[in-house]
Amino acid sequence: MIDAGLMLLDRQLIDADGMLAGKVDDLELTFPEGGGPPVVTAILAGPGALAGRLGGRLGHLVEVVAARLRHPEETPGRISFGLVKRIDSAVRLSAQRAELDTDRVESLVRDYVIRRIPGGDHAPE
Amino acid sequence: MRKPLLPVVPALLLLIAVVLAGCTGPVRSFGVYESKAARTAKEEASAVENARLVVQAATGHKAFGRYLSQVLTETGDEASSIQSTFDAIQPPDGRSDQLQAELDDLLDAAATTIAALRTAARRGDFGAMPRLAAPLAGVSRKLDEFARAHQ
Amino acid sequence: MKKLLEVALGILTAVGGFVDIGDLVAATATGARFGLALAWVLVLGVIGIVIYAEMAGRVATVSHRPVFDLVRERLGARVALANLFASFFVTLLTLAAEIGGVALAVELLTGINYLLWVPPAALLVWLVLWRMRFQVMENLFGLAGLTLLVVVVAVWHAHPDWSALLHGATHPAVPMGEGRPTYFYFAIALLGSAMTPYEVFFFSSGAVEEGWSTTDLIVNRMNVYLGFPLGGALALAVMVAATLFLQPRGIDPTHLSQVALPVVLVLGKVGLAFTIFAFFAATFGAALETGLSCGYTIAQYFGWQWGKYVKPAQAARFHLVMLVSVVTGALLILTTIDPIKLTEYMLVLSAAALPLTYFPILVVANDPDYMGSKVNSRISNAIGSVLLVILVVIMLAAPPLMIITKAGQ
Amino acid sequence: MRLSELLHAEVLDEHGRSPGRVQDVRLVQDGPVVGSFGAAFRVAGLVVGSTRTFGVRLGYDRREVNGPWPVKALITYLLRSARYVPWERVRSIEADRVVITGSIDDLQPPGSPG
Repeated sequence: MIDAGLMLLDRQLIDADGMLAGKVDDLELTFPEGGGPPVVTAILAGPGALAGRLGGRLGHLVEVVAARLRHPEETPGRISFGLVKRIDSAVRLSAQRAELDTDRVESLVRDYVIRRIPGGDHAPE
Repeated sequence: MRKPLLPVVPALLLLIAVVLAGCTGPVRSFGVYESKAARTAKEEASAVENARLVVQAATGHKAFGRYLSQVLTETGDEASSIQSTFDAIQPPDGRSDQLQAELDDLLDAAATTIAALRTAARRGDFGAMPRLAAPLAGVSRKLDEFARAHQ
Repeated sequence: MKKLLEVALGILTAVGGFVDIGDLVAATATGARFGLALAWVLVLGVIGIVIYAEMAGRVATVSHRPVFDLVRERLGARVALANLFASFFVTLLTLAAEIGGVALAVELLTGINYLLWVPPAALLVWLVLWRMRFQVMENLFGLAGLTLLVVVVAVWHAHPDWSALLHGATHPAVPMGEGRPTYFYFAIALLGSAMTPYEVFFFSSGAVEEGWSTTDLIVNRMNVYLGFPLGGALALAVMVAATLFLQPRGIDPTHLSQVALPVVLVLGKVGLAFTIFAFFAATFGAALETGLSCGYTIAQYFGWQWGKYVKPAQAARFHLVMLVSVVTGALLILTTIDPIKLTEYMLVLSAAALPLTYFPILVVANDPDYMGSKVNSRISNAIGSVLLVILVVIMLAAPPLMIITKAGQ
Repeated sequence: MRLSELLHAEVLDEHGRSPGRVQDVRLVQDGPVVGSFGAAFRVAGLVVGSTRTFGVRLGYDRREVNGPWPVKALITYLLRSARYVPWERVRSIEADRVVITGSIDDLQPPGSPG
């Protein structure tokens, strides 16, 4: 058994290549169809998920910003729990971060800012 | 339901604002004016002593001219800022007027001498600096006495 | 043999990287106003940074989790966000002060107004953050910072009365004309200079950047136990120099040039050249460390990819934060705010923010889930706890003291 | 439902008495198999108590974090009233409120999840 707050929430997500891919901002719980206790079906990550944790005016502000950064019909960044490989001091995933829908803001910044500055695509020397 | 998030940033900004705003304010009594004058004298003494130390470095050919004129410019700017801050305070009574006159003489003497030193340093005339700086010893001593007398 | 060289290099860069604009300003100001009556605070500050940097380095090495990652995990999203605001704000102020310091150092060299040097200094800082490898950067500026040894040489050559200095340091008393609140206000600033929060952000993230493993724990210990105290000795030398040359004349330093004055008087032009170079190296190195720390704190809170061990395109938001931070820091200095005054405020705020960073480190360093058998020893815990109590007292005392003393006037 | 909707929710028993708010959610790995992870986590119960302390997430109460002892002693004291509610006793979940069956008097301390 584990306590979600103590051992899962706010942990670092690491993708299949060892790249950092966000935090466990919240968990999605689903009630099974046949009844019984809820099951953890997904990790929610990104500002849309974080906003719910913060609550209050600040949480609302984060939510508004997050909503601008994604398609309005979509729920916050969701990573199916089936992609989790291992849980230790971080949560290790079996997918690459580019495949996750939590990677959108990072790729926006990468494509529109960082790649446009000379040297952005080269390792430091 | 939950407590609002600690207002850390506004609190810090407010704190800085309070500190900055606390620098000046209206002066209503001789006592307050006197302590401001003493503080001014102490600050000016610090600037004067700094100038004397720079002259000591200059006479020993211990520093580049650029550095010397740089430090003397800073010291001169500081002396004039000290004086203008002090002069901006209205003396509340007759005794304060007297105090102001006494201290202003010293501040003027210091400012004139430091300005002359600054000019000499800019021209590279380091030989003349000990002679130009001669009055500073007396000014410094008097500022010190003034600060002690009115503490 | 290679390991030995590595350890030696680590120690040297730790020494050279210790001093920054905060140490220069705080050590000179306290030396000039209080002599060595506050030397004990510097010793306390060095003990504090040694204990907590060792913990942070050990945690990062064993669990591969840097400090702000753990702050979020241990304090939760909400409290950690308040912490992030405070820590980032203080680190950004420090970055601004360091950029100001770089510009002032160049002004001393060229005689051209420092404000003109702020944009090029900021650009250069950003370029190094953008393009230079972490290890090259750390070694280059760490070693360059060693030139501050010139102050030690100057103190030595001044032939001071060592027993009088020792007596002043071991019998601390508030000098005539200074109030007790001012004494404690400067004590806090001096403590803040030795233990700025960014140092542990940088140190723990650096351990991950360099890919330390448990075999490097010895390197961590040596860096910290030898490097930081020797770095503290450089700061002490600056304080002694101010005690010898500025305090007897009642000079209250307000400019970076006055920090150099004692060295000039003893060693002349060569000393001056070394000192200006040392100012440049120390402030530039610290500008890099604080710039990185701005990126580290935010990226680690949100879990974004960070670090210079990957291409900028692979850590896009991390690099964006650093870019924005450097620009903001430069703009802050360009408002013509006095960089030295800014440094003094920054130091007190740094000291006040320390428990926010140090408490989570202390807790995680005791957590066997992260640390296995490498949890804190009793001694680390004892010293760490005592320091934490002191830091909490300081956090509560700093704001009222700042108001009572009008920021140490 | 999101986990955060449970966290901080007030817990009430049949008599309207409250042992506090939800501090944490205990999970057990015996749900249906999901992807490469294996059996999914299923909610086993709620850790309930005061959430007005910063000590909830530090691990002094429910894990083997033992030092420094003054911190351990303080946090353990602050969290002494924490209780464990097995999921079987949860009757309904409303906005910011969880109603449980029975009385709060027979709730046990949470202990360690491991």
